[in-house]
Amino acid sequence: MTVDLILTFAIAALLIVGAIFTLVGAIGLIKLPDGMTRLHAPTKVGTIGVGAMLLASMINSYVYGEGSMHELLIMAFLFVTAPISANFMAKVHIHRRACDQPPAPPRDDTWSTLDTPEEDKEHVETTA
Amino acid sequence: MTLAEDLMGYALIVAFIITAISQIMAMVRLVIGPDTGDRILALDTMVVNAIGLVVLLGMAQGTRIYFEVSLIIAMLGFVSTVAYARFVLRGDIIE
Amino acid sequence: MSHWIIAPVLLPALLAPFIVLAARYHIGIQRVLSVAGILALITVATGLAWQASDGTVILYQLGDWAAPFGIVIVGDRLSTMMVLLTAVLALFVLLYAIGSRWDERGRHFHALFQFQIMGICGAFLTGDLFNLFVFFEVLLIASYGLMIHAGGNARLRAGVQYVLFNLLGSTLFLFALGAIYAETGTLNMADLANRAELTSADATVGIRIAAVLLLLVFAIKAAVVPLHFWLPSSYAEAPAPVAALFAIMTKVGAYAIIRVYTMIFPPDLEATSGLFGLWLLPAALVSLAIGMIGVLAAKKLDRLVAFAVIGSMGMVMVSISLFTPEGIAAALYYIIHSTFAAAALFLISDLVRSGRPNLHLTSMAPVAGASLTAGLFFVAAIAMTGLPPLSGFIGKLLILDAGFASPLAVWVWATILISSLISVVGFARAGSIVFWKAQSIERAEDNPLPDPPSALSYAAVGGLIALLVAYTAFAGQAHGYMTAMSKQLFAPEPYISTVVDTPGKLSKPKEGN
Amino acid sequence: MSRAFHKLFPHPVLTLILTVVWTLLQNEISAGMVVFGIILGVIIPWATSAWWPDRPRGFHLGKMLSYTLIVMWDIIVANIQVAWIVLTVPNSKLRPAWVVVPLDLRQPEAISILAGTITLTPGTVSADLSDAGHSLLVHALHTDDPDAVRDEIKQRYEARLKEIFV
Amino acid sequence: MEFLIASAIGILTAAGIYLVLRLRSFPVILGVSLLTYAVNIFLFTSGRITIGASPILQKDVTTYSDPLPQALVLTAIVISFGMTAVVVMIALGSYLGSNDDHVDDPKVEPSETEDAT
Amino acid sequence: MSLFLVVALPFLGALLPGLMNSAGRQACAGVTFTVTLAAFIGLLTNLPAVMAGELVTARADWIPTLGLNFTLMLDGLGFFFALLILGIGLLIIAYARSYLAREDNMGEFFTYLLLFQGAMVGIVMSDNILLLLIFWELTSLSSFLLIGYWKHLPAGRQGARMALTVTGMGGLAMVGGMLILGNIVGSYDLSVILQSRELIQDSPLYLPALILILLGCFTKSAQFPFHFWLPHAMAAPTPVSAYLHSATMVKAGIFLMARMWPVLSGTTEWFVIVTTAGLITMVLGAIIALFKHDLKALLAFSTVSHLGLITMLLGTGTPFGAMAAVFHILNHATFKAALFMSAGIIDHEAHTRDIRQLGGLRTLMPVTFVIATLAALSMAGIPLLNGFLSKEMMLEEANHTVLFNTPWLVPTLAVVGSLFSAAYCFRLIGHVFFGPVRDDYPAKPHDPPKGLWLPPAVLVVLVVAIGVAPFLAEPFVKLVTKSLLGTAAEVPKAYFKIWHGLVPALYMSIAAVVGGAIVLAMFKPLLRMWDATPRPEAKVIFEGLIEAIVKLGQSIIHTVHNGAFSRYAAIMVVTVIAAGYHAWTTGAVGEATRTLQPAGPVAIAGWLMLVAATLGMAFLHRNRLLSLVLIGIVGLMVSIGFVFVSAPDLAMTQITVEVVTIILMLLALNFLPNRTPVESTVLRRMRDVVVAVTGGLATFALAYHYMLREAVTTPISEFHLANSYKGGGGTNVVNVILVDFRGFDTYGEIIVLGIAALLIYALTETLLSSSVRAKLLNRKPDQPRAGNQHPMMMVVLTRVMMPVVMMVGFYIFLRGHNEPGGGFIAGLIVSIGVVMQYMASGFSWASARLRYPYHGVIGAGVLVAGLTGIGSWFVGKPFLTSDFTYVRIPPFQEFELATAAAFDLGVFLAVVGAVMLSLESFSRLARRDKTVENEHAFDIDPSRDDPPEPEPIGQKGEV
Ligand code: NA
Ligand code: NA
Repeated sequence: MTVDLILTFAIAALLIVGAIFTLVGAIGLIKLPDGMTRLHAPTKVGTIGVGAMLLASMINSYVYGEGSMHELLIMAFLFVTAPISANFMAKVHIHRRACDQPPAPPRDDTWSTLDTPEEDKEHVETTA
Repeated sequence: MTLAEDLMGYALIVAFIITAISQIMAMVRLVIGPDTGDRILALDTMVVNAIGLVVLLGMAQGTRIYFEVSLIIAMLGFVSTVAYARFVLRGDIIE
Repeated sequence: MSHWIIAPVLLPALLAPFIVLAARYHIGIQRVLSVAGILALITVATGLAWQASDGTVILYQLGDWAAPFGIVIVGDRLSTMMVLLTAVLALFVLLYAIGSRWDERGRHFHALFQFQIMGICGAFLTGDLFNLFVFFEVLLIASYGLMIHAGGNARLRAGVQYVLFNLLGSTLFLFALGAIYAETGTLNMADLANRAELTSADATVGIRIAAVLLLLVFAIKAAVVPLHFWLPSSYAEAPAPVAALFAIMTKVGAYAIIRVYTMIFPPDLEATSGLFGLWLLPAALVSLAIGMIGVLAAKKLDRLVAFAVIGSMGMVMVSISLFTPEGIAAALYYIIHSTFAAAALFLISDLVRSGRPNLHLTSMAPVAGASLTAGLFFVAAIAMTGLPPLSGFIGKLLILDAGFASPLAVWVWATILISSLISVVGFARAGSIVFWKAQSIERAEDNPLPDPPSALSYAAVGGLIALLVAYTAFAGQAHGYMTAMSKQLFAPEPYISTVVDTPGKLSKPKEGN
Repeated sequence: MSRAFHKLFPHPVLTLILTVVWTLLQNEISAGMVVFGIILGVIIPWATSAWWPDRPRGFHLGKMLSYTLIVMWDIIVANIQVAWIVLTVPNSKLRPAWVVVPLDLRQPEAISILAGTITLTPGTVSADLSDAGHSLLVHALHTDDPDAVRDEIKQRYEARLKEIFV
Repeated sequence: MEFLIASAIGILTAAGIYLVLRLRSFPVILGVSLLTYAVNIFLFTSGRITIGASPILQKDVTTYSDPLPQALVLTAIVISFGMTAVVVMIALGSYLGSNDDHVDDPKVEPSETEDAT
Repeated sequence: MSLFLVVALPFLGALLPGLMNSAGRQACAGVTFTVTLAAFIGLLTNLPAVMAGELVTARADWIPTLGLNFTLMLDGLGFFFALLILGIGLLIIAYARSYLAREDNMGEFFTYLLLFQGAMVGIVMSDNILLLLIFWELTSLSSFLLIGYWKHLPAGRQGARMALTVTGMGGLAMVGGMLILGNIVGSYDLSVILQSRELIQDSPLYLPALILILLGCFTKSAQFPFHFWLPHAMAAPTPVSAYLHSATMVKAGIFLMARMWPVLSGTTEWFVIVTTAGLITMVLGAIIALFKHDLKALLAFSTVSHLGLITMLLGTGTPFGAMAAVFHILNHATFKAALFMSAGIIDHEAHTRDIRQLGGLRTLMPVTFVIATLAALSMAGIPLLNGFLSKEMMLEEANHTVLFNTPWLVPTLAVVGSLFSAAYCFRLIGHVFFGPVRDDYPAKPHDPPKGLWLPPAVLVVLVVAIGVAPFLAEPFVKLVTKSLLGTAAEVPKAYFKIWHGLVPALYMSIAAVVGGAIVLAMFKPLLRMWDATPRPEAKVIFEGLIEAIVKLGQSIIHTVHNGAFSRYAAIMVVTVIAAGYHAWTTGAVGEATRTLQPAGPVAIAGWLMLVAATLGMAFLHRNRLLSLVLIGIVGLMVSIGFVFVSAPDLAMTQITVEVVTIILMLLALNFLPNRTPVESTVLRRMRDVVVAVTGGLATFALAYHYMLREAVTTPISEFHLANSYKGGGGTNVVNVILVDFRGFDTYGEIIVLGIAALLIYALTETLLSSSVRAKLLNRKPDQPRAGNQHPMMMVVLTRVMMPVVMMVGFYIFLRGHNEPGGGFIAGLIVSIGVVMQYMASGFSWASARLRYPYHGVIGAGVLVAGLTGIGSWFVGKPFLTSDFTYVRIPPFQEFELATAAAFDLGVFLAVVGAVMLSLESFSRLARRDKTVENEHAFDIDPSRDDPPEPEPIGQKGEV
């Protein structure tokens, strides 16, 4: 009984925390000055916000239902995929020159995104 | 118990509202851009937040049948983010 | 349990994937399978038409679920005749496609062809409105594939418009179905007929809008002006055998209008009265006029035929719009005639095309087989323009006769007769340029004589013409049957009770109603 | 024997992951479900093994678990930090920086985990790999000392990963 | 709630129609997609709106949302997916052949017919 | 001989000449002659019955429901015309055998001729006016072929089309007239109609019927103002002119007027219209004929004039007029056919028909001279020849006819017409045969072989015989007149005599002949006046009119069908809205019966985003990638909305379809321009906005209307909810509907998907085998490209994720029957898993490792679904009947085995196959020439390029 009570409080807390993190992620998305910095807020803060909500839901299912760990799977998905998404978006920024030019790598020639293959170097603007 | 439940109910409403506001803010970023990368990021954020919304809905309605929806959004949101990014990077998303 | 009534759908539906699976690299096997399938279909369809000819309503409850809960297939005089018509047309078109080697000019012709037949047969047989939508989509998407078969810029561009227009049409269909379900809570046509009568007189808007949207959907398919714009380019640009097969597609729209507006929303239904009396007949008359003026104005032979199709659909729709037993019987007679005539004309224009770089209405040196082609064109043109002695004339007489009772009789008669004249002038003009004037042109030395079309091609066209002649000779029997069919349509109670009262799995008669 | 085993279980870890996923999906732990999960865990990697040709040779599962715990803790801390930066540091005071991390790791799987870890933890996002894979480009949201960030990454995560992937 | 849904249908339709009336295949196809959304929602609403009552049978539950429109919409979604794929492909084929993605036919007069004399 | 056979013989015989073309010209002509002779004899066998006043009939049902039957009858009138048709036909066939040149296709000619002959015989023997119409139009068609017989000559083609157009028009008008007549009387049988004089003439529809029928008659018989086509039909070979345009076809109109005379004549309308048209035609034709230099043109206009004469006689509505008409028909047929054949002989021998190049042929062609002169004098109305007799009767009748209350009008015009008629006859004789022999004939003229002069000679014998002994023709003419008059009137008592005494008609006749001679004497100055007079050239006007109509038609058609899809779509939208609005305003709206549900903040926020994204699409659509992102949002929001309104299956389907669609769109956008330029004017955009907003309001209103009201009765889904578990074995009712209650829809749906994929594949193949292939191979990217095509981290993640995704797919598939999910969603999920692999490692690498024949997968899926459905046949149940059972196999828990699952497996396979085949096709288009097939899954692999060194560098901390 008390465990359930505590867990219910925990659910409420997790919901609020998750929501706040989500909001902070969104604020960062609006507020931060350029593409690369904006990338930090939602990919991390936002993800953890949803993670907290998922946790709340999981606990909720144990308190009010049969209980399930499905949410773990979703969380796993989110956490595994978030870095790759972030990586791709960073590559987009680098490729579109939407951020400061990164310093050259110490041992290699350049960063892979900037290493356009020879046959792709020229392009034509298709006139619509 | 009722206090806790009430609290949870309020928390749920607050979470709903905050997540909705976050969505709208992300939508604003999506529209103003300025670069494609920002838009993809905004979309990705919205997808992740959408999972939160579905989870909250499931809690609010006391049902678990929305779990697969969240799972699929999580899986496929990633694929579409990658697809958009690949398009900007290479034009051809399957090469 | 007899399963024959579903064979027209299942036979092609199983044959097509089998062709894709087993014979996708062997055109010879594909041809044999395809022709065999159509021959089997003709046999089955003949049997079904025979079975339905005495007024029997053949009911097939898919999944053993009774209507309106499950989907039913219903064969009555009308639907079995349309299936038979489809099958017979398909045979000649297929033979032509093989004879002219059109089927080799792209991939998956035969599979798409079979799927197309499946869609058309399904649309004729289904007793469920949403299922009708599904079959519309099947026949449409197969038609997209067939229409752009063999590619080419003009064809693809026309294809884009064709597909887009039909996507809008499909969207409208879904709006109509949503309205139908929202208003009546059912999708089965027979059940709908019962429920449409439940509408209270002080809340008719819902059912009226549903009915009118549905009518517009079918009017698009039937190419009624101003919803006909999809037709000219797509039929003109489609490969000839495909365009010939498409001759039946506009009839699907006509069929659906006949079915729905005699059974579900009959002319005497209070709730939907005055819905389209004001504009459907005028629209049909304008279609007729536009089609025949298009025949006169066309600058290409294939486009000329496409406009003739619009005109002939105008004729059909004029007759349907009368919504009298005589009008529907005349329309049904005309439907068969115009299907064969249009198909023959499309194939003939391809015969012409085989000796020329294009189908512009200009004279080019005659080629081998030109006089035979000219003869076929002459006969088909007579049929299409409604000159005696072929079925077109009889159809015209029937429609004029039926139109006598209409309040717009003067308009009906004037439009039919004048547009008939215009089309005569148009066809005479085109034939004169393409066939006669060509006689005065010498073939250039460096321009070798192309091979004449194959005997199979001619046989296919000749077969269609022979059908027209036979249809004329047996016009009495045919029209007698159409009259019986029309009677059955205007007295739909046996149809409705067969569909709704036959029990199925977990349901007793009348349960749930 | 070993070759037959490898043929049957091309990726034992993957089989394990799949079995766990299956159990999570089913939301109940019964013998039947686990057996079914294992069957799927064998069949699916086997059916798709052509797409994962060079599986990592050595892998310390235990060390991986402890690494995971560390990272999870870091994630929580990192998020509070970033949230704080977002909410309190004005844009004019924000000092984002590129950090170049030279890599000692060689296995693709290891590098990927490192990159993922970097993204999920304090104020950093792994942005790109150099054209021969010797360096990782990392973006830091707010730092005065990029070198410190680099050293932190190498000590805290890369070193551990080198132990996991032998 | 009903107002929100109905107005969403209306706005999707309006935007869809506007895009369908554009001149290039790409926006037109997107317009058709928007119309598809609109009609799918419309079709869905033909079973009326029920919140928190999925059509999954459960013990002791008597209220369910209407499952039939859901099944219909599902079919419609799948079909329009196939249609979209097809129209995208045909539009692409048309563009590749002519380097022109106009939906309308080019304004070149087809060669004149000759005098029928 | 049965009337059927008489009519059928020419039609059946028409096959023979065409088939015997290779047997030679003689055979062709011979068989044609034989066939005609057989019909002729067959006709004569009915003579006794006809003479006895019997009505010979033959009847066979054709379309009894319409009242169109093969009903033939033969009375005196019909016999008379049939005799002319077949008798003159025999002569024409003999003549044509000699006339046609070696290079002319004889078989074709005689085929057309026999068709025409059969149609004519059909007209005069029809006892059913619809049947008559058919034969009527057949004469137009066969004459079209005959006039255009020399296809290489523009004049032939033009003349043929003009004749077809004018007579076709008349024919169509007559269709209308006949149908009205039939509807007045209640029967299309002529014998019935002929008994219904009062009924018809009292009907309010009498006038329209009369006008329409007369239109048919006048066009066919070249009556003013439709006379202009006949001279141009002279482009036909002379036998055709002689046959069609003197003896037969042009008489069809006359025949019909005669046939309908008992029921249509006798009214003021009939009298005024018919008499006036006839008079004008008679005078005008005669005047024009005088000034024609072409022999055949002269004869053609003389024919016009004489047909006018006959028409005028029929128009008077008196029995005497009718009898005179019959007599003149007979006489005109004899002398005019003889004249045409003579003209043909002259053309054939002198190689010209131009009167100005002729003259003096009297001595060179004596036989022709005698024939032509006798015939022409008869036409001029010279006594002792048959033309004189009927012309006298005409003048007599004219004398008694008062038109427009002006007693002198008809007689005066009749004399003027006769005067000019005499004048051109004299001109023909004088200018062709008399005068000096010339030395500049195009060819040396001499009398033709027997084959050419014998047929006209036979006719001239008749001309003289009747002229000298009119009593020979009298019984026959009276017999015909009797049947013409029917019960309407008695045959007049008048006797056929050369000398009637000094009656006014005689003075008029003398005046005409003398006047004609005087006019010819003044021919040169008159010709100068004629040439100086501006007058409309009918052909130019007609051609101009047709061209104008064609141009008008083209401008209508090409303006309306301008190929602008955007306009077509706008018209469609407006039409739908208008029709819907009409339905709305004419119906009763009714009370709202449902209460509204509250909308929470989340719903409003979701609505806001959906609306923002939707409007964003409209405003920002020019940036195509952005619009794709926005439509992603729309899809996401709609999916969330579906969750919100309790439709998890829909939400899942929507989101998966969304992702695959976006992938497809991105694949396509790779080739398409990335931006849409601004092209339409502000005005146009405003128009589009108006249309769009109206459409939006309409759908809003519609949706709102239905949502606020209940259905008229319980929806059928009650049954589905109640029986889903009991009868379908599943708790997810949506899924049970999809795979069981309405499995047939789903079956169609996967076929749609399968076809879509096949189509995409087929088009790809077509494109790659066309010129597009080279373009694609050398394509330059349309945007800057980044390096690193296959990023390592993505590949690594995919290798773990893809199996997991597949497992999730499998899970979704299995549970679909009871929980949200099912074969379709599972198929899409698995496809997306594979696509992830393709996106990560590239198409060529991934498909080289694991190549599924996706065609086969589609085929298998559709077949599995279909065969599952057929499976139920073996237990005697209909297609797609489901069954299920619960099975227990340790260590598994009890689980359900349902046939619906097998069906769902088919769905799954079809979906996977379709999606993958489509994506594969798109990817194949993107292969460029310079694309190197990647050997490795990812570009940068430190472990491969730079194997770990034995001594790790820079190692710190714990190891
Ligand atoms: Na980080
Ligand atoms: Na592009």
